[in-house]
Amino acid sequence: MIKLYLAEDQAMLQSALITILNLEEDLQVVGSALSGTTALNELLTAAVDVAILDIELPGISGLAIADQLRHARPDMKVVILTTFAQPAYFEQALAAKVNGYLLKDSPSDKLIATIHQVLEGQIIYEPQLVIGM
Amino acid sequence: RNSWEKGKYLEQNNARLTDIVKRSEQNRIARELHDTLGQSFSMITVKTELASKLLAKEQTAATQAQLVEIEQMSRENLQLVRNIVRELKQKNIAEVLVEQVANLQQVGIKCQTHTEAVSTDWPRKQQVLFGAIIKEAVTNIIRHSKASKVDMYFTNLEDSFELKISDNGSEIVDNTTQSNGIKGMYERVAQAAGQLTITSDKYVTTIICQLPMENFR
Amino acid sequence: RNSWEKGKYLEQNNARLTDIVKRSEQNRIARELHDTLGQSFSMITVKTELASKLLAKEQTAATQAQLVEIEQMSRENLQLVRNIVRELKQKNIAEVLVEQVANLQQVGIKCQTHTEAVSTDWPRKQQVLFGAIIKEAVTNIIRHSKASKVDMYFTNLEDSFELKISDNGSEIVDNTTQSNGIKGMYERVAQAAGQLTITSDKYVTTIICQLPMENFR
Ligand SMILES: Nc1ncnc2c1ncn2[C@@H]1O[C@H](COP(=O)(O)OP(=O)(O)OP(=O)(O)O)[C@@H](O)[C@H]1O
Ligand SMILES: Nc1ncnc2c1ncn2[C@@H]1O[C@H](COP(=O)(O)OP(=O)(O)OP(=O)(O)O)[C@@H](O)[C@H]1O
Ligand SMILES: [K+]
Ligand SMILES: [Mg+2]
Ligand SMILES: [Mg+2]
Ligand SMILES: [Mg+2]
Repeated sequence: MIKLYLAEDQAMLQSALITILNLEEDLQVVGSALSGTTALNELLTAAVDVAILDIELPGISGLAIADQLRHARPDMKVVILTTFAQPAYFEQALAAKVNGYLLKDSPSDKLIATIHQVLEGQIIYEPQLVIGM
Repeated sequence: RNSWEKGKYLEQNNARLTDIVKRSEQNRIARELHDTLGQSFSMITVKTELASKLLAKEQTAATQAQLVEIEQMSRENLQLVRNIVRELKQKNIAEVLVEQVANLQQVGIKCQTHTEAVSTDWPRKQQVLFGAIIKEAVTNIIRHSKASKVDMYFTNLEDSFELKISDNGSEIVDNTTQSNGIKGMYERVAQAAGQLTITSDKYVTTIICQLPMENFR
Repeated sequence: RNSWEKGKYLEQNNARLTDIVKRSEQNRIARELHDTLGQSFSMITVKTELASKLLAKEQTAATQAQLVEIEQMSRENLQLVRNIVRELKQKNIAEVLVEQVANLQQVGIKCQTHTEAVSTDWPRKQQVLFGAIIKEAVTNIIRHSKASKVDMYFTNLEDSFELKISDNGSEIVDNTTQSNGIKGMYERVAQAAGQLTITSDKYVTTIICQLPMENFR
């Protein structure tokens, strides 16, 4: 069973994503947070394979969390979800060496595939987000 | 760098800043679209996918629950689009003047504006309110004043903007009528922490409106 | 009406029109939001309702079909919001100059603009392209030119707008390199039906770009 953690501050989106992911037989969301601060606190010690993080979160941004996890939890994979392509975000995502970088409205099968791929060591960046603008 | 160059440099920089301030409105719209509509379309997309998956697993009640939420969200967003559109469509002073000066001309009333250009740099919020006041004042002048000429003055005061509208009509403003036009003006100006004064005799009627400057966000 | 009055009247009207033209962009966005996003939210609302009803009647396949369409519509609309936001965020000449003049200053290159103010009335599309050219030209000047001074000239021609950028660097533009900066400039200017000319010797390098005026829609 792959253990997932989800940080997303829109409660409705969070619960929809959790349900979608839990419908998969090999995936289980073992924790979630509505704020960046809580997410970072829990992720520092949680038994989680892949952390799925929104960028704009209250407290601390998903990208800043990713940057800290890279040192504190090198074993954990990080997938960033975002609504909009922003060059500054893209650069930060690169700098934080996140494993995946996807649009929130990517088909959920894409998110599910990405979870598996990052666990195999692949780096998955949504092409639309790479262009920059 | 000599002083001429420095002066020139500052001047160029100021002009640029003014131009950028004018665009801050556009950035505000971008941010709002981004924060509201962008978010909700992501949400609707994900929730619809979820509904599909739940349906495929024959979880009918859960599917129904998602559909109800999607519908409600979509309805709220339509309202949001309407609000944004309405805001975008509010007229600034120049736009109101084009309309209202034409209306005055049609009934043979001359209109002269004085230092109208200073008003183009006034913030959007103030321009929208001044525009509404011009519209109501001109409507009143056409309907009630018997004037042949209107003058409008635009002035930057210490920490407020001033609009003065004078007509040379022989009719006198009747403050006792319970009509909505002037009452509405007073209310909106008060809401914006501004001041409205109307003076009227059988030679001239003058409306003076001052609205406080505000810092841009 | 005497001629002074007429002259004054025309002048006021022109100033107003300029101001309105600046806002035409905003109206275009309002129209687009209303016509496209407004429509599709209505549609999503109706289709979601329909899906609910179909589901209540246990027409699973038909429900599924509605859901697929709603999802697709929502995704397309998000793309639209993205495009509008991107467009709103494109920088005009004044904004690019603030950045690029600062970049030049940091490496000790003086920059002087000439009649920059005329460019503030240029239409948005042209400003965005001129802005991109200024950005690439300044980047090149900093990286390659060995210049100590840059001059930029903004001119209204008969039926086009002109930007001229001169640097006093001793390096010469190498047209044989297959780099993307200058190639990209030529391509984008050609797409806009404009003209780009680069002349370079060991005293001065000059880029002249002319873009046609266009009627506003
Ligand atoms: N410029 C003016 N010159 C002379 N009288 C005026 C002028 N403006 C307003 N009035 C008088 O003041 C009254 C109140 O104006 P107000 O705008 O409040 O109401 P209204 O124009 O009659 O109706 P509405 O509610 O449609 O605006 C008018 O009925 C008219 O008698
Ligand atoms: N202002 C300048 N003065 C002198 N040489 C220049 C100037 N601008 C460009 N060049 C020369 O022209 C070449 C082509 O410029 P171009 O912008 O196309 O490519 P680049 O700057 O090398 O790379 P990039 O694709 O990142 O822009 C440069 O490599 C440089 O040799
Ligand atoms: K040169
Ligand atoms: Mg968020
Ligand atoms: Mg009235
Ligand atoms: Mg270059």
